[in-house]
Amino acid sequence: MTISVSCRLFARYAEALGRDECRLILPAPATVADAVHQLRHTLTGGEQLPERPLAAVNREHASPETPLADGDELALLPPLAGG
Amino acid sequence: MTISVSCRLFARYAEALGRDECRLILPAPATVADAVHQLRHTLTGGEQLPERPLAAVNREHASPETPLADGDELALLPPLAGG
Amino acid sequence: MEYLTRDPIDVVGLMAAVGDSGCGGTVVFLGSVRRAPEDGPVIAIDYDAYEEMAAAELGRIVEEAKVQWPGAGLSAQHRLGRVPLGEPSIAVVVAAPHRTEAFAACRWVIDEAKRRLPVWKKERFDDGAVRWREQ
Amino acid sequence: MEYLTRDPIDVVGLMAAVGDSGCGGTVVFLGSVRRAPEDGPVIAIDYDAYEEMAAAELGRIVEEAKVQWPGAGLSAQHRLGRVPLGEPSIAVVVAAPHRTEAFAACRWVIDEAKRRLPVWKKERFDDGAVRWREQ
Repeated sequence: MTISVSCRLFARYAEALGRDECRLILPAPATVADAVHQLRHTLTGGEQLPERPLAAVNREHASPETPLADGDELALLPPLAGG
Repeated sequence: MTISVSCRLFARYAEALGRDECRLILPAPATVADAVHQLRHTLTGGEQLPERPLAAVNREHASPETPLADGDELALLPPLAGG
Repeated sequence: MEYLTRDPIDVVGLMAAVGDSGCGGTVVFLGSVRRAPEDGPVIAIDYDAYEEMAAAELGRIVEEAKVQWPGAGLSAQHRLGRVPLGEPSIAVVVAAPHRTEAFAACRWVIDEAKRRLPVWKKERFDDGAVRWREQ
Repeated sequence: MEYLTRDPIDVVGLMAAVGDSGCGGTVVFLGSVRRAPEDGPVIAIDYDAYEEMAAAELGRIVEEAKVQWPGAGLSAQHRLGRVPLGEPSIAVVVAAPHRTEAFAACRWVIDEAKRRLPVWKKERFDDGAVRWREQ
Protein backbone atom coordinates (compact mmCIF):
# COMPACT_ATOMS: atom_id res chain seq x y z
CA MET A 1 0.00 0.00 0.00
CA THR A 2 1.26 3.51 -0.82
CA ILE A 3 0.34 7.11 -0.06
CA SER A 4 0.56 10.17 -2.25
CA VAL A 5 1.94 13.36 -0.72
CA SER A 6 2.22 16.76 -2.36
CA CYS A 7 5.52 18.37 -1.55
CA ARG A 8 6.36 22.08 -1.58
CA LEU A 9 9.74 23.75 -1.54
CA PHE A 10 10.42 27.35 -0.58
CA ALA A 11 13.00 30.09 -0.84
CA ARG A 12 16.56 28.76 -1.17
CA TYR A 13 15.37 25.15 -1.39
CA ALA A 14 13.14 26.00 -4.33
CA GLU A 15 16.00 27.90 -5.98
CA ALA A 16 18.52 25.11 -5.37
CA LEU A 17 16.29 22.44 -6.89
CA GLY A 18 14.76 24.63 -9.57
CA ARG A 19 11.23 23.66 -8.59
CA ASP A 20 8.74 24.55 -5.90
CA GLU A 21 6.52 21.48 -5.87
CA CYS A 22 6.42 17.81 -6.66
CA ARG A 23 4.39 14.72 -5.83
CA LEU A 24 5.76 11.80 -3.86
CA ILE A 25 4.50 8.24 -3.72
CA LEU A 26 5.66 6.56 -0.51
CA PRO A 27 5.15 3.09 0.93
CA ALA A 28 2.87 3.30 3.99
CA PRO A 29 3.44 3.89 6.83
CA ALA A 30 5.67 6.91 6.11
CA THR A 31 7.04 9.84 8.08
CA VAL A 32 8.41 13.24 7.16
CA ALA A 33 11.92 11.71 7.38
CA ASP A 34 10.98 9.04 4.84
CA ALA A 35 9.70 11.69 2.45
CA VAL A 36 12.84 13.80 2.86
CA HIS A 37 15.00 10.73 2.21
CA GLN A 38 13.16 10.04 -1.01
CA LEU A 39 13.36 13.68 -2.13
CA ARG A 40 17.10 13.78 -1.47
CA HIS A 41 17.69 10.62 -3.50
CA THR A 42 15.28 11.04 -6.41
CA LEU A 43 15.08 14.78 -7.22
CA THR A 44 17.78 16.36 -9.33
CA GLY A 45 19.84 18.40 -6.86
CA GLY A 46 18.03 16.75 -3.95
CA GLU A 47 21.31 16.21 -2.12
CA GLN A 48 21.33 19.95 -1.48
CA LEU A 49 18.46 19.49 0.98
CA PRO A 50 19.49 18.91 4.60
CA GLU A 51 18.86 15.46 6.04
CA ARG A 52 16.60 16.95 8.70
CA PRO A 53 15.10 20.14 7.29
CA LEU A 54 12.47 22.15 9.10
CA ALA A 55 9.16 20.84 7.79
CA ALA A 56 5.43 21.43 7.92
CA VAL A 57 2.57 19.02 7.30
CA ASN A 58 -0.76 20.49 6.30
CA ARG A 59 0.45 23.98 7.23
CA GLU A 60 1.57 23.16 10.74
CA HIS A 61 5.11 22.71 11.98
CA ALA A 62 6.16 19.07 11.98
CA SER A 63 9.14 16.96 13.04
CA PRO A 64 10.99 14.25 11.11
CA GLU A 65 8.94 11.69 13.04
CA THR A 66 5.58 13.18 12.08
CA PRO A 67 3.54 10.52 10.20
CA LEU A 68 2.24 11.28 6.73
CA ALA A 69 -1.18 10.28 5.38
CA ASP A 70 -2.44 10.04 1.85
CA GLY A 71 -3.18 13.51 0.48
CA ASP A 72 -1.04 15.40 2.99
CA GLU A 73 0.80 18.56 2.01
CA LEU A 74 4.44 18.39 3.09
CA ALA A 75 6.54 21.57 3.00
CA LEU A 76 10.29 21.84 3.47
CA LEU A 77 11.22 25.14 5.09
CA PRO A 78 14.65 26.78 4.97
CA PRO A 79 15.69 28.46 8.25
CA LEU A 80 12.94 30.96 9.04
CA ALA A 81 13.69 34.65 8.72
CA GLY A 82 10.39 36.44 9.14
CA GLY A 83 9.56 39.43 11.25
CA MET B 1 18.35 87.47 57.08
CA THR B 2 15.37 86.16 55.10
CA ILE B 3 14.66 84.62 51.73
CA SER B 4 11.68 85.08 49.46
CA VAL B 5 10.22 81.98 47.81
CA SER B 6 7.38 81.83 45.30
CA CYS B 7 5.07 78.98 46.09
CA ARG B 8 2.73 77.18 43.69
CA LEU B 9 -0.13 74.85 44.48
CA PHE B 10 -1.70 72.39 42.06
CA ALA B 11 -4.80 70.30 41.53
CA ARG B 12 -6.53 69.35 44.77
CA TYR B 13 -4.20 71.48 46.88
CA ALA B 14 -5.05 74.55 44.83
CA GLU B 15 -8.75 73.73 45.09
CA ALA B 16 -8.59 73.09 48.84
CA LEU B 17 -6.87 76.39 49.55
CA GLY B 18 -8.65 78.41 46.85
CA ARG B 19 -5.36 79.72 45.46
CA ASP B 20 -2.59 78.48 43.23
CA GLU B 21 0.26 80.70 44.27
CA CYS B 22 1.65 82.78 47.07
CA ARG B 23 4.92 84.29 48.25
CA LEU B 24 6.68 83.17 51.39
CA ILE B 25 9.29 85.07 53.40
CA LEU B 26 11.37 82.62 55.43
CA PRO B 27 14.26 83.08 57.85
CA ALA B 28 17.46 81.70 56.30
CA PRO B 29 18.56 78.97 56.19
CA ALA B 30 15.29 77.30 55.21
CA THR B 31 14.23 73.95 53.77
CA VAL B 32 11.17 72.70 51.95
CA ALA B 33 9.89 71.42 55.32
CA ASP B 34 10.20 74.90 56.83
CA ALA B 35 8.21 76.39 53.95
CA VAL B 36 5.49 73.73 54.24
CA HIS B 37 5.26 74.37 57.99
CA GLN B 38 4.72 78.05 57.36
CA LEU B 39 2.14 77.43 54.63
CA ARG B 40 0.20 75.07 56.87
CA HIS B 41 0.10 77.59 59.71
CA THR B 42 -0.43 80.87 57.86
CA LEU B 43 -2.58 80.18 54.81
CA THR B 44 -6.34 79.90 55.24
CA GLY B 45 -7.08 76.19 54.92
CA GLY B 46 -3.35 75.42 55.11
CA GLU B 47 -3.97 72.60 57.57
CA GLN B 48 -5.40 70.64 54.63
CA LEU B 49 -1.90 70.29 53.24
CA PRO B 50 -0.02 67.17 54.34
CA GLU B 51 2.93 67.67 56.64
CA ARG B 52 5.26 66.09 54.10
CA PRO B 53 3.76 66.70 50.68
CA LEU B 54 5.52 65.80 47.46
CA ALA B 55 7.39 68.94 46.45
CA ALA B 56 9.50 70.39 43.66
CA VAL B 57 12.05 73.20 43.78
CA ASN B 58 12.79 75.05 40.56
CA ARG B 59 10.92 72.39 38.59
CA GLU B 60 12.82 69.41 39.93
CA HIS B 61 11.60 66.89 42.47
CA ALA B 62 12.73 67.78 46.00
CA SER B 63 12.55 66.31 49.49
CA PRO B 64 11.53 67.98 52.76
CA GLU B 65 15.22 68.44 53.51
CA THR B 66 15.99 70.25 50.24
CA PRO B 67 17.40 73.71 51.05
CA LEU B 68 15.67 76.80 49.65
CA ALA B 69 17.42 79.89 48.33
CA ASP B 70 16.14 83.37 47.72
CA GLY B 71 14.05 83.47 44.52
CA ASP B 72 13.38 79.73 44.37
CA GLU B 73 10.10 78.39 43.03
CA LEU B 74 8.60 75.84 45.41
CA ALA B 75 5.69 73.69 44.23
CA LEU B 76 3.55 71.39 46.34
CA LEU B 77 2.38 68.42 44.34
CA PRO B 78 -0.61 66.20 45.16
CA PRO B 79 -0.04 62.48 44.50
CA LEU B 80 0.94 62.24 40.84
CA ALA B 81 -1.52 60.72 38.41
CA GLY B 82 -0.09 61.27 34.95
CA GLY B 83 0.30 58.85 32.12
CA MET C 1 7.92 67.35 18.94
CA GLU C 2 6.65 69.10 22.06
CA TYR C 3 6.54 67.06 25.25
CA LEU C 4 3.09 68.42 26.11
CA THR C 5 0.11 68.99 23.84
CA ARG C 6 -3.50 70.02 24.18
CA ASP C 7 -4.41 68.36 20.88
CA PRO C 8 -4.93 64.67 20.15
CA ILE C 9 -1.58 62.93 20.21
CA ASP C 10 -0.10 62.58 16.73
CA VAL C 11 1.26 59.04 17.01
CA VAL C 12 2.37 58.89 13.39
CA GLY C 13 4.24 62.16 13.83
CA LEU C 14 5.95 60.87 16.97
CA MET C 15 6.97 57.73 15.12
CA ALA C 16 8.33 59.76 12.25
CA ALA C 17 10.33 61.83 14.74
CA VAL C 18 12.33 58.77 15.84
CA GLY C 19 12.38 56.97 12.49
CA ASP C 20 15.74 55.62 11.40
CA SER C 21 16.45 53.03 8.78
CA GLY C 22 19.31 51.78 10.97
CA CYS C 23 16.85 50.55 13.58
CA GLY C 24 15.19 47.16 13.53
CA GLY C 25 12.54 47.51 16.18
CA THR C 26 10.14 50.27 17.13
CA VAL C 27 7.96 49.98 20.23
CA VAL C 28 5.12 52.40 20.85
CA PHE C 29 3.23 52.71 24.11
CA LEU C 30 -0.09 54.52 24.26
CA GLY C 31 -1.75 55.07 27.59
CA SER C 32 -5.40 55.88 27.70
CA VAL C 33 -7.81 56.31 30.53
CA ARG C 34 -8.92 52.91 31.58
CA ARG C 35 -12.63 52.58 32.00
CA ALA C 36 -13.26 49.91 34.61
CA PRO C 37 -16.77 48.84 35.57
CA GLU C 38 -16.23 50.11 39.11
CA ASP C 39 -15.44 53.59 37.84
CA GLY C 40 -19.02 54.44 37.02
CA PRO C 41 -20.11 56.61 34.11
CA VAL C 42 -16.94 58.60 33.47
CA ILE C 43 -17.28 60.49 30.21
CA ALA C 44 -13.96 62.32 30.02
CA ILE C 45 -10.84 63.19 31.95
CA ASP C 46 -9.30 66.62 32.36
CA TYR C 47 -5.54 66.47 32.67
CA ASP C 48 -3.95 69.23 34.68
CA ALA C 49 -0.21 69.72 35.09
CA TYR C 50 2.56 71.83 36.48
CA GLU C 51 3.34 72.44 32.87
CA GLU C 52 6.83 73.93 33.01
CA MET C 53 8.02 71.11 35.23
CA ALA C 54 6.14 68.33 33.38
CA ALA C 55 7.77 69.32 30.10
CA ALA C 56 11.21 69.56 31.73
CA GLU C 57 10.79 66.27 33.58
CA LEU C 58 9.64 64.36 30.49
CA GLY C 59 12.64 65.81 28.67
CA ARG C 60 14.91 64.61 31.48
CA ILE C 61 13.40 61.13 31.33
CA VAL C 62 13.97 60.94 27.57
CA GLU C 63 17.57 62.13 27.96
CA GLU C 64 18.23 59.61 30.73
CA ALA C 65 16.87 56.86 28.49
CA LYS C 66 19.18 57.94 25.68
CA VAL C 67 22.11 57.50 28.07
CA GLN C 68 20.94 54.05 29.14
CA TRP C 69 20.17 52.91 25.57
CA PRO C 70 22.70 54.82 23.44
CA GLY C 71 21.56 53.47 20.08
CA ALA C 72 17.91 54.24 20.65
CA GLY C 73 15.78 57.04 19.23
CA LEU C 74 13.01 58.23 21.55
CA SER C 75 10.06 60.57 21.59
CA ALA C 76 7.29 61.08 24.12
CA GLN C 77 4.29 63.29 24.54
CA HIS C 78 1.67 63.83 27.26
CA ARG C 79 -1.71 65.31 26.43
CA LEU C 80 -3.32 67.87 28.75
CA GLY C 81 -6.81 69.31 29.00
CA ARG C 82 -9.98 67.39 28.19
CA VAL C 83 -9.27 63.87 26.90
CA PRO C 84 -12.26 61.79 25.76
CA LEU C 85 -12.37 58.20 26.97
CA GLY C 86 -10.44 55.88 24.71
CA GLU C 87 -8.08 58.53 23.34
CA PRO C 88 -4.46 58.33 24.47
CA SER C 89 -3.18 60.70 27.14
CA ILE C 90 0.44 59.68 26.74
CA ALA C 91 2.59 58.21 24.01
CA VAL C 92 6.15 56.90 24.09
CA VAL C 93 7.99 55.81 20.95
CA VAL C 94 11.36 54.04 20.96
CA ALA C 95 13.30 52.79 17.95
CA ALA C 96 16.35 50.63 18.61
CA PRO C 97 18.59 48.27 16.67
CA HIS C 98 17.20 45.26 18.54
CA ARG C 99 13.72 44.70 19.90
CA THR C 100 14.85 43.81 23.41
CA GLU C 101 16.25 47.30 23.83
CA ALA C 102 13.23 48.93 22.25
CA PHE C 103 10.85 47.14 24.61
CA ALA C 104 13.02 47.82 27.68
CA ALA C 105 13.50 51.51 26.94
CA CYS C 106 9.83 52.08 26.15
CA ARG C 107 8.75 50.37 29.35
CA TRP C 108 11.27 52.33 31.38
CA VAL C 109 10.13 55.68 29.97
CA ILE C 110 6.43 55.07 30.64
CA ASP C 111 7.17 53.80 34.15
CA GLU C 112 9.28 56.85 34.93
CA ALA C 113 6.71 59.18 33.39
CA LYS C 114 3.97 57.76 35.60
CA ARG C 115 6.21 58.01 38.64
CA ARG C 116 7.67 61.46 38.02
CA LEU C 117 5.44 63.73 35.89
CA PRO C 118 3.54 66.40 37.82
CA VAL C 119 0.22 65.66 36.16
CA TRP C 120 -3.22 65.17 37.72
CA LYS C 121 -6.50 63.97 36.38
CA LYS C 122 -10.04 64.91 37.16
CA GLU C 123 -12.81 62.55 36.17
CA ARG C 124 -16.02 63.96 34.73
CA PHE C 125 -19.16 61.87 35.19
CA ASP C 126 -22.25 61.89 33.05
CA ASP C 127 -24.25 63.59 35.83
CA GLY C 128 -21.85 66.53 35.96
CA ALA C 129 -19.95 65.31 39.01
CA VAL C 130 -16.19 65.73 39.12
CA ARG C 131 -13.53 63.85 41.09
CA TRP C 132 -9.75 64.00 41.33
CA ARG C 133 -8.46 60.57 40.56
CA GLU C 134 -5.28 59.24 42.02
CA GLN C 135 -3.57 56.81 39.73
CA MET D 1 -7.42 42.82 9.24
CA GLU D 2 -5.55 40.30 7.12
CA TYR D 3 -2.53 38.64 8.65
CA LEU D 4 -0.51 39.11 5.46
CA THR D 5 -0.36 42.10 3.16
CA ARG D 6 1.61 43.20 0.12
CA ASP D 7 0.90 46.86 0.83
CA PRO D 8 2.56 49.12 3.39
CA ILE D 9 1.37 48.12 6.86
CA ASP D 10 -1.54 50.26 8.02
CA VAL D 11 -0.50 50.76 11.64
CA VAL D 12 -3.35 53.13 12.43
CA GLY D 13 -5.82 50.61 11.03
CA LEU D 14 -4.31 47.82 13.10
CA MET D 15 -4.56 50.00 16.20
CA ALA D 16 -8.17 50.81 15.45
CA ALA D 17 -8.86 47.09 15.06
CA VAL D 18 -7.94 46.43 18.70
CA GLY D 19 -9.17 49.74 20.13
CA ASP D 20 -11.27 49.49 23.27
CA SER D 21 -12.07 52.21 25.75
CA GLY D 22 -11.87 49.58 28.50
CA CYS D 23 -8.15 49.21 27.95
CA GLY D 24 -5.51 51.37 29.57
CA GLY D 25 -2.40 50.42 27.67
CA THR D 26 -1.66 49.78 24.02
CA VAL D 27 1.74 48.51 22.91
CA VAL D 28 2.72 48.46 19.25
CA PHE D 29 5.77 46.70 17.85
CA LEU D 30 7.03 47.48 14.38
CA GLY D 31 9.86 45.46 12.95
CA SER D 32 11.78 46.81 10.05
CA VAL D 33 14.81 45.61 8.25
CA ARG D 34 17.79 46.64 10.22
CA ARG D 35 20.53 48.23 8.20
CA ALA D 36 23.80 47.49 9.90
CA PRO D 37 27.11 48.84 8.57
CA GLU D 38 28.35 45.30 7.92
CA ASP D 39 25.36 44.61 5.68
CA GLY D 40 26.67 46.64 2.79
CA PRO D 41 24.51 48.61 0.38
CA VAL D 42 21.19 46.81 0.79
CA ILE D 43 18.46 48.81 -0.94
CA ALA D 44 15.40 46.65 -0.30
CA ILE D 45 14.25 43.29 0.95
CA ASP D 46 11.89 40.89 -0.78
CA TYR D 47 9.83 38.88 1.68
CA ASP D 48 8.76 35.47 0.50
CA ALA D 49 6.46 33.16 2.43
CA TYR D 50 4.59 29.89 2.51
CA GLU D 51 1.58 32.12 2.49
CA GLU D 52 -1.21 29.75 3.48
CA MET D 53 0.79 28.51 6.44
CA ALA D 54 2.15 31.93 7.45
CA ALA D 55 -1.37 33.35 7.66
CA ALA D 56 -2.59 30.33 9.61
CA GLU D 57 0.40 30.34 11.96
CA LEU D 58 0.12 34.06 12.72
CA GLY D 59 -3.56 33.48 13.44
CA ARG D 60 -2.65 30.64 15.81
CA ILE D 61 -0.11 32.84 17.59
CA VAL D 62 -2.70 35.58 18.08
CA GLU D 63 -5.25 33.09 19.38
CA GLU D 64 -2.73 31.57 21.78
CA ALA D 65 -1.94 35.06 23.09
CA LYS D 66 -5.65 35.71 23.66
CA VAL D 67 -5.76 32.59 25.82
CA GLN D 68 -2.70 33.65 27.82
CA TRP D 69 -3.90 37.26 28.23
CA PRO D 70 -7.69 36.99 28.25
CA GLY D 71 -8.41 40.71 28.62
CA ALA D 72 -6.19 41.71 25.74
CA GLY D 73 -7.11 42.77 22.21
CA LEU D 74 -4.55 41.83 19.57
CA SER D 75 -3.83 42.32 15.91
CA ALA D 76 -0.79 41.48 13.82
CA GLN D 77 0.25 41.73 10.22
CA HIS D 78 3.30 40.67 8.18
CA ARG D 79 4.15 42.39 4.94
CA LEU D 80 5.35 40.36 1.94
CA GLY D 81 6.98 41.29 -1.35
CA ARG D 82 9.36 44.21 -1.82
CA VAL D 83 9.82 46.24 1.38
CA PRO D 84 11.97 49.37 1.15
CA LEU D 85 14.54 49.87 3.90
CA GLY D 86 13.03 51.61 6.91
CA GLU D 87 9.46 50.51 6.28
CA PRO D 88 8.02 47.95 8.69
CA SER D 89 7.76 44.33 7.64
CA ILE D 90 5.75 43.27 10.68
CA ALA D 91 3.44 44.96 13.16
CA VAL D 92 1.92 43.68 16.39
CA VAL D 93 -0.64 45.67 18.37
CA VAL D 94 -1.86 44.71 21.84
CA ALA D 95 -4.32 46.63 24.01
CA ALA D 96 -4.76 45.47 27.60
CA PRO D 97 -6.19 46.83 30.82
CA HIS D 98 -2.71 47.20 32.33
CA ARG D 99 0.54 48.02 30.62
CA THR D 100 2.45 45.08 32.04
CA GLU D 101 0.15 42.70 30.17
CA ALA D 102 0.25 44.79 27.01
CA PHE D 103 4.07 44.78 26.96
CA ALA D 104 4.29 41.06 27.78
CA ALA D 105 1.75 39.96 25.18
CA CYS D 106 3.24 42.15 22.45
CA ARG D 107 6.73 40.82 23.15
CA TRP D 108 5.47 37.25 23.18
CA VAL D 109 3.70 37.61 19.84
CA ILE D 110 6.69 39.10 18.03
CA ASP D 111 9.03 36.48 19.50
CA GLU D 112 6.72 33.65 18.42
CA ALA D 113 6.23 35.21 14.99
CA LYS D 114 9.98 35.35 14.42
CA ARG D 115 10.36 31.79 15.63
CA ARG D 116 7.40 30.24 13.81
CA LEU D 117 6.37 32.11 10.65
CA PRO D 118 7.44 30.47 7.38
CA VAL D 119 8.83 33.66 5.89
CA TRP D 120 12.15 34.29 4.17
CA LYS D 121 13.94 37.41 3.05
CA LYS D 122 16.14 38.14 0.14
CA GLU D 123 18.39 41.16 0.25
CA ARG D 124 18.81 43.31 -2.84
CA PHE D 125 22.05 45.27 -3.15
CA ASP D 126 22.64 48.45 -5.09
CA ASP D 127 24.77 46.58 -7.66
CA GLY D 128 21.93 44.18 -8.47
CA ALA D 129 23.23 41.32 -6.33
CA VAL D 130 20.76 39.25 -4.33
CA ARG D 131 21.26 37.14 -1.21
CA TRP D 132 19.01 35.06 1.01
CA ARG D 133 19.39 36.39 4.50
CA GLU D 134 18.95 34.20 7.53
CA GLN D 135 17.57 36.13 10.44
